[in-house]
Amino acid sequence: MHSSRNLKAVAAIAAVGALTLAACSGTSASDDPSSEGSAATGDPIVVAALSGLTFFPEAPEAVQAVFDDYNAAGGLDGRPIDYTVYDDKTDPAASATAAQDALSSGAVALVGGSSLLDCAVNHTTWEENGIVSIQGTGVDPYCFATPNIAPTNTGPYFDTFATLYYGSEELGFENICAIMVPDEAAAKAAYEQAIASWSASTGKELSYLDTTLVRGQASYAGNVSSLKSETCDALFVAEVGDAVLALLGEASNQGVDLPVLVLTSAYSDQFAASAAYSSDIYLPAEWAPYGDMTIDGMQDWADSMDAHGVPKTAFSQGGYLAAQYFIDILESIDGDVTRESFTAAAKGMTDPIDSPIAQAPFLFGDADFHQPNNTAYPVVLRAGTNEWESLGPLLIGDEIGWQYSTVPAGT
Amino acid sequence: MSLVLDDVTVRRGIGPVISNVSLEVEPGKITTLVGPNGAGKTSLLEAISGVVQAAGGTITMDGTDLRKLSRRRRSTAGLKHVEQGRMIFPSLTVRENLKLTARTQADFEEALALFPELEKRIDNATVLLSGGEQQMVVLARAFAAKPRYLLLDEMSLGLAPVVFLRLMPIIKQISETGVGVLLVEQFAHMALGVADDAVVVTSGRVSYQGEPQGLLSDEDLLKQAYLG
Amino acid sequence: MDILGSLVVGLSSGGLYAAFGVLLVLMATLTRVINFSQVAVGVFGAYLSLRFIPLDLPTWVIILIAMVTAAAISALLGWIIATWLGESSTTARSAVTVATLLGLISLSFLVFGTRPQANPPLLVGPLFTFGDIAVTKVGVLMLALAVGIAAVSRLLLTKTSLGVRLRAIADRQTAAELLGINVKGLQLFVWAQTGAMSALFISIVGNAQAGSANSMIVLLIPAAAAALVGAFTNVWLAVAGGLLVGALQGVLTGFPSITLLTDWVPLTVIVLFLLWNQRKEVWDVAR
Amino acid sequence: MSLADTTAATSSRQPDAGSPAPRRHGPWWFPWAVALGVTVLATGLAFALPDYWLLIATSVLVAMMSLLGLGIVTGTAGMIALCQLSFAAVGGWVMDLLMTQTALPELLGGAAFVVAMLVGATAASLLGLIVGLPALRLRGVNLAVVTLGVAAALDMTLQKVSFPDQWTNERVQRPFGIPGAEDLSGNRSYFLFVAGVVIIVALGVFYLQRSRWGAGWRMVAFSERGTASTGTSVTSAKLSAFMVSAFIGGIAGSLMVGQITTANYITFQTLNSLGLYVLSMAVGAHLIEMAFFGGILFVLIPEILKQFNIPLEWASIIYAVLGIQALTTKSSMGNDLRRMILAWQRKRGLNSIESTLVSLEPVGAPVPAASDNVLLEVKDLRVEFGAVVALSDVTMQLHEGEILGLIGPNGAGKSTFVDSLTGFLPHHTGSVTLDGVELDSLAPHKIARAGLRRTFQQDRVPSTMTVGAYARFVGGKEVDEDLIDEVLAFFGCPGTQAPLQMVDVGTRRLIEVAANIAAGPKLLLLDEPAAGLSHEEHVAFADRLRAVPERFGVSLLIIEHDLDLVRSVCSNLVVLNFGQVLATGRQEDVLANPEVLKAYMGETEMVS
Repeated sequence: MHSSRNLKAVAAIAAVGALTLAACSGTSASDDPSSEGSAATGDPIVVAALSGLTFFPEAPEAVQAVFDDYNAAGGLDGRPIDYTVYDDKTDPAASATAAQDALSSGAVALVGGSSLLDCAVNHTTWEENGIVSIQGTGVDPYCFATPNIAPTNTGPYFDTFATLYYGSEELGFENICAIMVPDEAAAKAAYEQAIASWSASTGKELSYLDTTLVRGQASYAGNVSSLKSETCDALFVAEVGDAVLALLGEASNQGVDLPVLVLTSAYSDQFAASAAYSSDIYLPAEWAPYGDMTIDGMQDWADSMDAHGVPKTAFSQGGYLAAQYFIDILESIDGDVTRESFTAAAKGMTDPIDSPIAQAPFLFGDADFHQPNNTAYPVVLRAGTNEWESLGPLLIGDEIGWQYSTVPAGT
Repeated sequence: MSLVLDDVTVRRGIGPVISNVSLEVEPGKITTLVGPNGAGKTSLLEAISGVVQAAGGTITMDGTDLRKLSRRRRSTAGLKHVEQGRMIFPSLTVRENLKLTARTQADFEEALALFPELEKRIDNATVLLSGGEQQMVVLARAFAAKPRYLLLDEMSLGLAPVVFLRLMPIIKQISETGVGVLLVEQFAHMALGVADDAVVVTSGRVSYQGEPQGLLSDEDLLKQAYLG
Repeated sequence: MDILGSLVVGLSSGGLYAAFGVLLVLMATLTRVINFSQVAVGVFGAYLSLRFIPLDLPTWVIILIAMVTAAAISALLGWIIATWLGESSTTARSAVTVATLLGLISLSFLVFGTRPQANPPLLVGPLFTFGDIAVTKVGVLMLALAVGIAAVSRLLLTKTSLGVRLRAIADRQTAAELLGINVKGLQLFVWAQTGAMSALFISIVGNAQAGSANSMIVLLIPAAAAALVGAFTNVWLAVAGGLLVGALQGVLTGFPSITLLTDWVPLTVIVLFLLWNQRKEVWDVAR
Repeated sequence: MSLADTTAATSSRQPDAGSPAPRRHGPWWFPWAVALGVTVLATGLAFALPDYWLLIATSVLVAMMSLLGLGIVTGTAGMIALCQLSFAAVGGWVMDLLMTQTALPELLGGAAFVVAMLVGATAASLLGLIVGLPALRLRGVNLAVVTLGVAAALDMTLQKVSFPDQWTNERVQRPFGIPGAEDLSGNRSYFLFVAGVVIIVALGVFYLQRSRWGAGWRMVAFSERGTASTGTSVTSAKLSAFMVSAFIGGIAGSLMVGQITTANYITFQTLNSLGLYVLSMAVGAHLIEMAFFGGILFVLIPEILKQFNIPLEWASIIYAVLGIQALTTKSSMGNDLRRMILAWQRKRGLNSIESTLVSLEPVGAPVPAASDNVLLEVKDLRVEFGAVVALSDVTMQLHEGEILGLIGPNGAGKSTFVDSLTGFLPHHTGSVTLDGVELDSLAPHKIARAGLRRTFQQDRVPSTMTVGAYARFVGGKEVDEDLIDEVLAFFGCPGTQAPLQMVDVGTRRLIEVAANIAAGPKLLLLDEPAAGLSHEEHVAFADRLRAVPERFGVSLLIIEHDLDLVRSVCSNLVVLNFGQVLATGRQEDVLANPEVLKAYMGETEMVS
């Protein structure tokens, strides 16, 4: 058992008033000398990430997998990448502290982070300290609206746009009713902008919008019952997986069987296995569907994940891509690898990195905001099944009228 | 074969309330314990039944070391403590109170036979009974368990003497079935009247031990013991 | 929405609150504990049982595993409280369950992760509908369970010798112990029973209401509110309280303009009800 | 205070004349010296700590602040409060609003943060008041359920409204121009600012704990009846605990927001409040140094786990285990520590605390005579418990200046009589007037304020206070400190500095009597005051009691079993039997009444 050992450690260290404890040092990625003769052993290149480890462990795990392979193959001219993930506990204070921790570790960049609030809390810190972040999965609106952060994923706001677009244009739903959790003011504004963008593109309006949801609601009975008196032919739900399940459970109980449009956060095997809903559930995958090995690059990703025991999910796709992009930019640097030189290389990028997995080329560049990925691949969970099915075709934001939002906040 | 206390000390808070008390309760006999209020009589009974832990000395019941047993084990071993203040279970009926301890129907009927007046109230919640009836329930309930030793604490508390007088012969009757009774009482004369042995405790120590007649005939001794 | 309609909506989730409310009342009266872990043990047991689904066991075996697990955790908690806090105040005894709630939530994150649990509900769909109003199967079953448990416990408490002993303990614990009643054993029995019932409830509602460890707190609050309506002593008022909380929640979502007040209304109503119901001055100890 | 001091103070017949004033608060400079030391230490740390550990240290201080507030409700006043971070959220929210949505920063410049923080804390204390209001009726653990409901409801409200900085995407300005979180030099200054606030609040808590309010909280935790009987409303004691706790929580919330300069509901989630509560139980957060230690644990345990790459959820599990351990052993780290220190002091002989009552020279006052003025008039008092009539038609009088004895066999209704007189049994019929004032419908604390006080059979003296703090609390706001010293000395009680934890139960009851006399009621009811005293102490106690009406102007009603005591102090007696007045009159007459002896002893033969 870990616990007793931990307790002893805690007791011992706390007892001596451990503020004097040596400054923190992240555990370095262990090199694996047994794999290949040319394993990197030089001066490590320090890379960090902030992540709500409890909620999204796979993204940083996938990054680590890529870096392990890279180091085993010799790293950057013999220099290995030393990768540390800082848990932000999905808590703003912890996130701010973790940001300082990451900075003081001497990281040249942040790669594959996945946190619910890291961008909102720390984007000014990144700007102030001249470091860039290739976010694995960005969630809060600041991930898509600030100069030093470029996520590999599309984010919930484009997702909202894409899933509504697919619903109204491809599936032909005329009366989409929406239930969403607004979270914070900034996120609420971003969702509203996404819906406005959809209206501008398609000329359609939501038939009904319920934004009274909160995280961790005890019951959705009232929300579902209010919905029932509205005219709807599809239901859009903006919530995380477990809440979507609970809401759909309540909907089933009250005899609602509308087709459902959800966001990519529901895109997992667990969700598919747990859903017991009597109509189809559609969502826009942020990358190539994780089960589809026919797409270029997917087999490499799957092999890498399997070799390192990382679950093959959408989140590990994001982490994998972030690491790949990082290495690409890293290798483009002439001269010393430092925070400054990496940031300069990222911001100075002119040629996008092609990625079939992301289905959109990645470009950091010197913009005020970054949303390199604006594609969605529609998938569906058919009623009575428990496996996601790829639908396609690929939706590309620029082609279907997606309007980027630059200022996330403001009501 | 008896309930033997040897050199028992009981502490409450910081100081001892019972110091080095030794006494013996024999089966079929009534030992009456008198003494002024605050002398520690109740604490002594509680130490025997395990409500409090004795700080020193030995307590044995028919050779079994009671101090090693939990209060429930002491009870199931045949020691029943009837606490001060009519510890009825208010929500239980008279029948339920007796059934709580009676293992057989015969035990139940035998206990009820002690107080035939309870029969007409058998299905009433005990909280609705008069004080005297409640005390009868408590005594009958203890008897229904077929105890070997019975500790009775201030049965007379809040009862009219005439009611208490009604209880005395019953206690005698119970002891005659072979039960050893340790009776703590403030109504000294009545209690000593049925006693086989008498013990006086003052300020936590035994100040008299012997024949109840000896105590009854010595008014000064009794008054001293009684009024402190 | 009309009164009947809102009551029906309230039934949908209120049945579950009522059922947990009844458990909380039984715990409070029979073991002198306001059990803040009541929902948590059920959720934990139900989640653990999901691990056995790959073995292709029949559903009832899975539920049985959930119930046994929850009963064991609950009994362990009861044992800790009975052993070290046997004579302590209700407050001190209940405080331990706050700590266990915290521990169970964290443990659940560690053991089961935070993804939605593959916890399919046992019952799905409406029992019958009229117009837009649907009477849900799960709501009716939960209400039936709440009433059933209230009624069965009442029967058990009045008609069986076990029940008489339980009531005796509830009345006067020390006196019961002095009569040789196995106080600790019987209290553990109550703990185990309510734990098992919690797991049963969670298995029935599945992830329709308990999709993540968060539900350990999220469901506890309306259930505790329901029990509070019964002042932690009256099971029937707790059933009514559960339906009241469910109905208020349901009805208030129909008024988006007061969305900020919605979350406060049930709490306020209950506190006001209690202030009225307990208007007699009560002192902390008898004397 | 040493034994020598105690004896010096108590052996004097007239302690007010010339005896040195005993120390009351310990050295006055002690808290200030500690504060100064901590300030120096904090300044040193601010410059010595690496950047990262500086942030950690700031978090420790902020967590400490939350625990300090929580400790007042949970540790001092003994309630379960599960919404401490709700108070923090309200404080932080209001501060955030003022700082980002109003002109306050322009108006006040660098001081705006401090002003906004205080306004926020005041708003939080208003929420504390509202949360505490159910305490009017809901006692014990029911209140915990309400606090949990508040935490959950506020959680949801915060999600809906967001923190104001998010409305306009603006950061909160730190105080006095300290740069924001992104700038490392800013963190250094902000740490110092937080340390300053914590020191000020800790000093405030230190003095509050020693004030009347603090004493009230301790009393409430120990016994609600005991509190009411001192003339302090139980409700206001609880409300003030909640309000102060919420105020400090509100400051903690502002400091949290200032630390990251933006805020989010997640920081203030219910789960985190549960964690804080459990931790406060584990460490004993009512003690200031323990709140600090708790702050260290709250931040450091996750830090250590991080170093070992152990999931942070283990931190909550560790808190839970520590909490259960503390709760099941009915102690906390802080209490264990204090106990160890006291035991060590006792071993060194620094704390030998016992009553010196018997060594006092007898006063030799006669049994006081009653005046003609009727002080207490009881008419047809009747109390029923269900079907049982506990008191029926009790009518009696007590005259000013006398010591009246109320006697009767066990269970005669004496304690019921005292309870109904002092307001603890509001459902009686009949009338009670004290000096012409009707007492029947008054709450216990109002009756105490009207001049009718009581002591209890059971120990109602909380062991968590010093003798002086207790006596000052019982004595009331206007009590004269010299009078307290005088009365304590008069009854041979330990000095005001002695911790009650070190005082035996018998002496505690003497202190209870002395403190109630110092409070200067018109009439004091003593419920079996001599129980637990030795024979010698009885005699000395009786000697002192006889002098009380004359010397302190307090009439006495004594409920006592011990007839020796009654004989030696009472001029008149009232005998109760089966809830009725059996006899009343002069002591000699009553005791000679055969009916009385018969009732008292159950036998007529006893008359001799």
